[in-house]
Amino acid sequence: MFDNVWLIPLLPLIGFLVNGLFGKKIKNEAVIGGIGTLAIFGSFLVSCGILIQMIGTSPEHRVFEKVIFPWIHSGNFKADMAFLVDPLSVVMIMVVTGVGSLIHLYSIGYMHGEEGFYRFFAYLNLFCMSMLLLVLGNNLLVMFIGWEGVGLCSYLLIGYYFHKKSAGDAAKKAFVMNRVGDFGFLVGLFTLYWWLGSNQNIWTINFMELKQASHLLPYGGVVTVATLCFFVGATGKSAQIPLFTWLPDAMEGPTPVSALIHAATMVTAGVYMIGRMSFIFIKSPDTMMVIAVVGAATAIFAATIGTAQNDIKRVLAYSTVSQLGFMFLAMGTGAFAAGIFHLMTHAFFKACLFLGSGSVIHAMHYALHHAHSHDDAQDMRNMGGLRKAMPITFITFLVSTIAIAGIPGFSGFFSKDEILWQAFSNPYHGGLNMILWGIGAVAACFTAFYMFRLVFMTFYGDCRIQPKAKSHLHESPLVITIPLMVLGFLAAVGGYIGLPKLIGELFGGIPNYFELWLDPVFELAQEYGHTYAQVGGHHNVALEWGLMGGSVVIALVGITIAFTMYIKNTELPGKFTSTFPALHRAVYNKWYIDELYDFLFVNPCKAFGNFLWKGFDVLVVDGIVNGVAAVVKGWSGAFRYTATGYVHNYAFVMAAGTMAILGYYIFR
Amino acid sequence: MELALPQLNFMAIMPETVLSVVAMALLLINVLVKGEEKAYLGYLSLAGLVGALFSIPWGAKISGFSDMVLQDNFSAFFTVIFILCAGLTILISDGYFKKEGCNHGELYPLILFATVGMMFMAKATDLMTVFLGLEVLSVALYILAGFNRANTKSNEAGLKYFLLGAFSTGFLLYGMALIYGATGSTKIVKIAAMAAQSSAVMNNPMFLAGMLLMATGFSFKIAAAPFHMWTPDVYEGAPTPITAFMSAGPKAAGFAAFVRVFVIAFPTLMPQWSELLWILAVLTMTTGNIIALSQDNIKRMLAYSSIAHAGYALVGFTAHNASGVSGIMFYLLTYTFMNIGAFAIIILVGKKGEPNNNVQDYAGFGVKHPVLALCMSIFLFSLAGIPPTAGFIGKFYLFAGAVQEGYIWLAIIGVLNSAASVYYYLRVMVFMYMKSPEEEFDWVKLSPAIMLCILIAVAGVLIPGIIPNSVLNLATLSLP
Amino acid sequence: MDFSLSLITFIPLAGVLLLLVMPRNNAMLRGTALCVSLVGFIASISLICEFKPIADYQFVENLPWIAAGSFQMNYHVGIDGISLWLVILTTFIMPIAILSTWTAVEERVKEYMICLLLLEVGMLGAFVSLDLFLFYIFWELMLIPMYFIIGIWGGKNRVYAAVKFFIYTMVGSLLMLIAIMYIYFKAGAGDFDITRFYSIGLDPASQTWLFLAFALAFAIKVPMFPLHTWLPDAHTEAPTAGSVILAAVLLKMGTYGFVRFAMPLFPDATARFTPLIATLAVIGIVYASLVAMVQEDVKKLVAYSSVAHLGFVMIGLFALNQQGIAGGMLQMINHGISTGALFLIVGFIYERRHTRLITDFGGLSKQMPIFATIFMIVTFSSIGLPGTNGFVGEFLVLLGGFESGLRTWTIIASSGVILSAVYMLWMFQRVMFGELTNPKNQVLKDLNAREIVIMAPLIVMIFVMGIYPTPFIDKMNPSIDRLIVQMKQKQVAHVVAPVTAPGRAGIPAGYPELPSGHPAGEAK
Amino acid sequence: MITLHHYLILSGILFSIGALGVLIRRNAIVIFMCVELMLNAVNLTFIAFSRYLGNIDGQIFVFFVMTVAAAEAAVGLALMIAFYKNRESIDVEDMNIMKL
Amino acid sequence: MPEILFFTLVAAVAILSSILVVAMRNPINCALSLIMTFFCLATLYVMLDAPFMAAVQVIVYAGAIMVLIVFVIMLLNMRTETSKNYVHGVLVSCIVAVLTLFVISGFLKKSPLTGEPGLMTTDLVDKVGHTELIGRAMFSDFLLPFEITSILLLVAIVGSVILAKRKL
Repeated sequence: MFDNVWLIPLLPLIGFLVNGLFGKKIKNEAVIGGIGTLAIFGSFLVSCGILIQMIGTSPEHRVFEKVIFPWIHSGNFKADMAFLVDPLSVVMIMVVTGVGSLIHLYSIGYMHGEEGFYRFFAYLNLFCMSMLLLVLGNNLLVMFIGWEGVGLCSYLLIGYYFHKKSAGDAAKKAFVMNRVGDFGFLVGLFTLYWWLGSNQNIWTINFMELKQASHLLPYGGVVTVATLCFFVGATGKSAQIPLFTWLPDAMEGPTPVSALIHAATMVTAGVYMIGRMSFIFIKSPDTMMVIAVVGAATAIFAATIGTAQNDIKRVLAYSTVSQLGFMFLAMGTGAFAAGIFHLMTHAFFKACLFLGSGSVIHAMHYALHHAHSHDDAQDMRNMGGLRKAMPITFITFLVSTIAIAGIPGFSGFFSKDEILWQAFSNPYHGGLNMILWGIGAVAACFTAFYMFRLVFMTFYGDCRIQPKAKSHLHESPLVITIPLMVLGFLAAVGGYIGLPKLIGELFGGIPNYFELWLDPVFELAQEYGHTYAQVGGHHNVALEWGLMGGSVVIALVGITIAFTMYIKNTELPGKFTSTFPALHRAVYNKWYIDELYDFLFVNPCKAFGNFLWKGFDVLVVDGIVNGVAAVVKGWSGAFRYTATGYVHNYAFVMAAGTMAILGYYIFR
Repeated sequence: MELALPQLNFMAIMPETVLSVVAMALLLINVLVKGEEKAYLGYLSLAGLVGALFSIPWGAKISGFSDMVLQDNFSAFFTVIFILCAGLTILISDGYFKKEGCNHGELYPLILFATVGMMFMAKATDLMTVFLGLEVLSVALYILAGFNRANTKSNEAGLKYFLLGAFSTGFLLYGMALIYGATGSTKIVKIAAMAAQSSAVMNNPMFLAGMLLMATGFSFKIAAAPFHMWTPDVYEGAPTPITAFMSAGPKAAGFAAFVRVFVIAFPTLMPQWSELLWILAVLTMTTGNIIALSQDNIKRMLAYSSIAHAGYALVGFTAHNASGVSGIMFYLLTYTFMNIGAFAIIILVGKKGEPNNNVQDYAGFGVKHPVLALCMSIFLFSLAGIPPTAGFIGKFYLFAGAVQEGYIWLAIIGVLNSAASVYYYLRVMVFMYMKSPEEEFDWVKLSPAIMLCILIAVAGVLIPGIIPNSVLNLATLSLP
Repeated sequence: MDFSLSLITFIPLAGVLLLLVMPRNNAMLRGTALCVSLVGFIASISLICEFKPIADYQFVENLPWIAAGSFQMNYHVGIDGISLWLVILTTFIMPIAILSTWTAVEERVKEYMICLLLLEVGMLGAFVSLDLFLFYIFWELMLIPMYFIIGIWGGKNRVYAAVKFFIYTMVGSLLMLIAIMYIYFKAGAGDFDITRFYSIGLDPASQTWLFLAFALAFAIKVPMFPLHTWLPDAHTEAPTAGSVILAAVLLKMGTYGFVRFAMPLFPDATARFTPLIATLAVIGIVYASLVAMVQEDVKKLVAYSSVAHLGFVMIGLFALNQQGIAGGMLQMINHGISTGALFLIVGFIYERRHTRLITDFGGLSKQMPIFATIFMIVTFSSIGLPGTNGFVGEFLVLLGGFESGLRTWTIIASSGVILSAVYMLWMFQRVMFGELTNPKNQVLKDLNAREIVIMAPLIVMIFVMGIYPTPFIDKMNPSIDRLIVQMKQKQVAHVVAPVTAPGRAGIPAGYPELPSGHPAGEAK
Repeated sequence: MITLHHYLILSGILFSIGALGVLIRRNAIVIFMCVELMLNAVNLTFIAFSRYLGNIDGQIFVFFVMTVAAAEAAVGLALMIAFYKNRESIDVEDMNIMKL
Repeated sequence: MPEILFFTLVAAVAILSSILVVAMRNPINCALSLIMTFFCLATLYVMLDAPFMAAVQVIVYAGAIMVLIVFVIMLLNMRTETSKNYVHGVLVSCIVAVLTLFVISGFLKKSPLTGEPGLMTTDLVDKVGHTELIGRAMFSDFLLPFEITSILLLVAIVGSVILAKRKL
């Protein structure tokens, strides 16, 4: 089965080509959707096959490389189109193809009747292909194709409603910010390649070769530079501070896109990348710290913004940013497996949440449309009490919300708790650990709060929809609800494959399968880490239990506050707003980060560009060119007056010239 | 006392003899030919030119008339240039002078006599022959410039040329006198020998001054700055075929005499005249090109351009090595083709009295007469020195000669000038091709003669531009 | 002797002669020109097939041409891996260019086609010449038809642009001519064969001047930063085919000149001027990107983007290692394809709307989906998205630059990948996205069959080169190796210090110094 | 004793005066006469050299110069007449249709 | 001594009359002054042992050429140049002329006679006769220039006819 790994990206590619080239002719939505969905579902099946085969092989042999064709060979630089199958990539392909298939299926219903239906599926398939390349690539360059490919698809899909200016803006912003990250990625790649090559004569960007050569890398120094650059790449792709602002805007895309790209898969690419190169990242304690701090900061920062948003998708978007922050916190504290674990669970529940919100929006849109209302179908202030009209959506949504809030028993709890615990206990950052944990915990509290705020505003309370539209509200069709149900289920139980050791021991020593599974991948990184950080300094069972309990309490506190504010005492939010207007405004406007960026980068760039063009290029550079021409022409105009037309003038010049020559040579 | 005739060697002046005889015969025949049929005189003179061409004894070194002349390849090469120049001029003359209403039969003998003068200049090995050849040429040219005597411009051109020419003759003669005084001879070989033998001659200021004064005299003839001032006025005013003739032939003759006299008679003063020529070359190129930039009258523009070209040729002369001098020869030959070709087109475009010789009058010529415009473009590109035309090869040799001798800056100034010159050549093409036509150009009538001229000129520009080997080799073999 | 190169070079000339005698029947003229260019392309394909991936020059023809006085010029042509692809690029672009103005040029079609074919002769000749003099002839020969193409069939300000183009290029190339003469005399008696010039050891001082003269000519053509202002004018005013050829091939003359002549002839000077060139290239990248960003005219924007792209090429070439030069070479071809395609695209909409102002458009995607798709692919190719051709070249350039002494420059240059996305996407958004408000745009027709046929090969190439660049790189590698070896051998003094290893001193204080052994190994 | 230099200086003076005349006079005929003066100065130089060198060539040269002067006079005066016919003047300051 | 006095006198007259050529307002007066100069020069030629040249000077120059000039002056009927005799910028021209004089005399003063001495001594001239010497030279060594001169004169004749004949 390993040998067939090439099928995994190929199938979506075929889907893309078929839909992209012939979709317009096919017209039949079922066929188009079917092709798209089957393509990715085929990949899913292959992935399953690989997973099964891998389970069957011994952990040491769970690495498989497959070269498809040589890509760029130039001198000592060699990058093949080649795939790497190892436990980490298997996890990723499972998530991508699995969640992807569901979202494809969902899209058939959601995108029904949209203009450019085929286009959507083509893009979606293209995205899946890119994402699969990203996770399967056996070298940095193939990863980079995927890396930029997903960026492209993200661009295309965000700009799906291209006639809306906001969509175009958002798409462009997403791509450009990703490009900033890609710039970092490239520089990181160059640094690594160059350093290893010129110092150790190992010219490679192949992950496995890098892994073998990683012991030659120093701790810190150049590795810090390289990894920081890579991390810049990760912040771009995974919407971390400072490059996070594109993700909320990316909600301009259709909701399945948000679910697939901006929640489940693409945005986690940064996390995956760090995981993939954990053995390098760990060699730079400074980078690890930066990652952890940025992750934590993003987690809390986005969470605060999420509390004040009214657009249902934007809340989820900030939630995503925040959750990604958690993942980075995990990576930064050396909890690689936990990070990946959270990545997976997050894919489940966040995809479910997005799809649920999509279902809601779908219904709202339908209803509002039929009521000829121009209310915003995504604004939670226009919703309320939807749980009756949309039970399945509601339940799945709720399950996912509970999962994300970190209520024990649901997937989010296991992963998030693991992260928080490791942030607290892992030895890499000394005293900072406590702070990181604290921030994470507060962010978790906020998460619970805004997620339940969302649920309460949307599904509970009074129905704020116009009465006329109300009657048109109904549950979404099966094609939409089936994915919801599957994802809801996964959100609920998906966490059990990664039971914390502590809990596993309660149930008779069930190991943390997930960590075990990824162990071969992260083993080396841990070893490197332990060379400079003492293990188990804080390890304390009681403490772990305590912290676990604490995080549950924190989640509950968040939920309670949300309950208080949005169910029990609905005036509270208003009061709160009027008490701290500045704070609310700031939070509501995302801390004015977009404005800050405009002020700091965008506007100066445009102004500078304008200056360079009109003030420098045209005036100075071209001015010199034209100036020279003008001077020559000017001289020409002046000199032509030497030809006065008078013979005696001419004779004078001749005589004077002769005398000058004679005088010069005779008397010099 | 016996009158001892020296070895005469008529072979040495064979082409001149042929041409003189034909010219004199034409003067007689002219009486018999009616006004409309003067073209026959042209054909006859062409025949004479062809005869002269075939009477050139190639490869021989014949000195005759007590070393007054030397028939060698150098003079043969230049003779070819003069004959071509005269022939092409005659081809474009008939139509023009008919249009202007002054197709007097004397035109052809005068052109032939001028050619004879040039030939003598090219083969002169005695200052006296140089002087007399130059005067035959000049006097004929004064007449030709003022040939269209009903036209004030032509009058003015003739008179101006005459006054300034006579003035410059004074300087040239004075120089010759001083050389004579310093060396006791007017034979260039003797002059060189004297200078080489005796340091007294070499150190005599008179010798140096004579050389310099002769240089100014020749500079006038080849229109080198600052002795170029007559050129634009005379070129503009003279009848166009004569302008074509003047810009190519006499310039070549001037260079022929200049080069031969200076290279053979004054090798000892080489540092001085080389330096002088350096300065003259720079001045000439720059003045010519700069002023040409702002000219509207195309004849005047080509006059300045011809000044500039004299400057380029002076670059080769400054170097006066094999590449440089053969470059001069090649360049002057091809310059004859391109310049007369260009003037042929100007003649075609010109109306009676030449009221429309401005660049602006060429607007849309390329649309109405694509073939003629193409030819004009070829000539102009060649003048600008752009491959694959002969103008480029010529310039290459000239500048390469300079580079070879280490005159890098001279070559650089030369090419920069060349780049600037592109502007005004392109300007003509801008009007021909890139402006919409305002006139129908229905007066443009192609006669077989002018067609032949243009055809020869195009061939003479393109063939040496693409396969310059034979011409270049000939030039190399013909070094003085 | 194999005359295939001459054949390919002069097929268009035969076409010119054919066109000259044909009647003024536009359809016939166009068809003939297209056929001729296609024949040329097909003939050039045979070069790829027969080209052996070795360092030597192949298909060499060396015939005496001019031998007079102290000079000996030969008709010496041949190609190696460096020029092979540029030749192919030229023959590949020509039919496309001819097709592109099928309907746009209605006046003086005969002259137009003749100009195009003559231009092809010049370009091919310049790429295949192994004799400096011959090269110079072709190099200048290109100017003439291009001048006419811009000047006659161009836009409003065409005369200014054409003259500026001509004289600007001329100034540089004439100084190069002087330098050519100088080298020739330095080399002693012989011919103008570049391989002969490669082996003469010039002293560093004269190398400096000669390099400057060559570099000026080539830098103007590239164009490099302060010498670029002719380009926006020329591009904007030229008809579509002119812009396409200008961007696709003519600019490559400059970079090709560097890699074929300026660098191997003057290795010391190259080393000495590498920082300067790299600085200018980097300035070019950033500067042109910023200027491109604020352009209001689509064509001007693309023109400035060319400056930026060629900046990458220059960085790559002067990195002077396998990756850099290969990247530079690839980037040349890529730029030819993608920027050529961009100009075609601009041409399409210009033909429809007779405006190129970005503000006149908006929302075209809705009206012209095929156009939108193609435009998008090309845009992303221009941005250098992996999977498209633009990426491979750009990546190798940056990689090569990073490996060489130009690290700092490369890092700054890398920011070009961000800026290119900014200006291209912003333009794309403003043209293609948004509401279709302008009523004139609401009646636009999508691409017709001819236009799709024009774009199809370009699109195919964008992907082929992006996904499978190996054959391209493989064929050029031996030649690049030879070039590098040749230069390194001759470089006496490196001004740019060789890569210095930072060593292991990068570990921050406070962490224990570690043995370099594999920690895992020690643990076991 | 009259030396060569007496003659040479005299001819130099005459040459300069002739040149001055060319430069400052307006009448074309007078200008031409001044040119003749210059030529005569040269002639004097030639003959002086010839005498002091004992070489006849210089005198022959003078002979030819005179012939040339005659020929130039004929042609020049004819040109002036033609010009006068058209313009009713032979003032050189009127000869400026063509300039710049 | 008397020789030098005579020379000085003739030279002074020559210079004076040549200045008059430049200075006189009436072209006829100029012409007459010029003729005066020519006579002075002829005198000097005699002093230089070149009687034949002196004769030719008088006959050809003063006789033929100057008569032609005077004739043309009469023909064109320009008795006086009415208001302006001189062109603009006389002063600068004078400076150049003075400079010319200065330069010429500057190098002439320093120039010895370095030419190869010939055989034509005063004795020979006295013995053979100047005219015969000239004639022999002219028709032997200088035959070609002589012939060219004939062409020149022919050209001049044709040209004068072409340019000045009333009707062609």
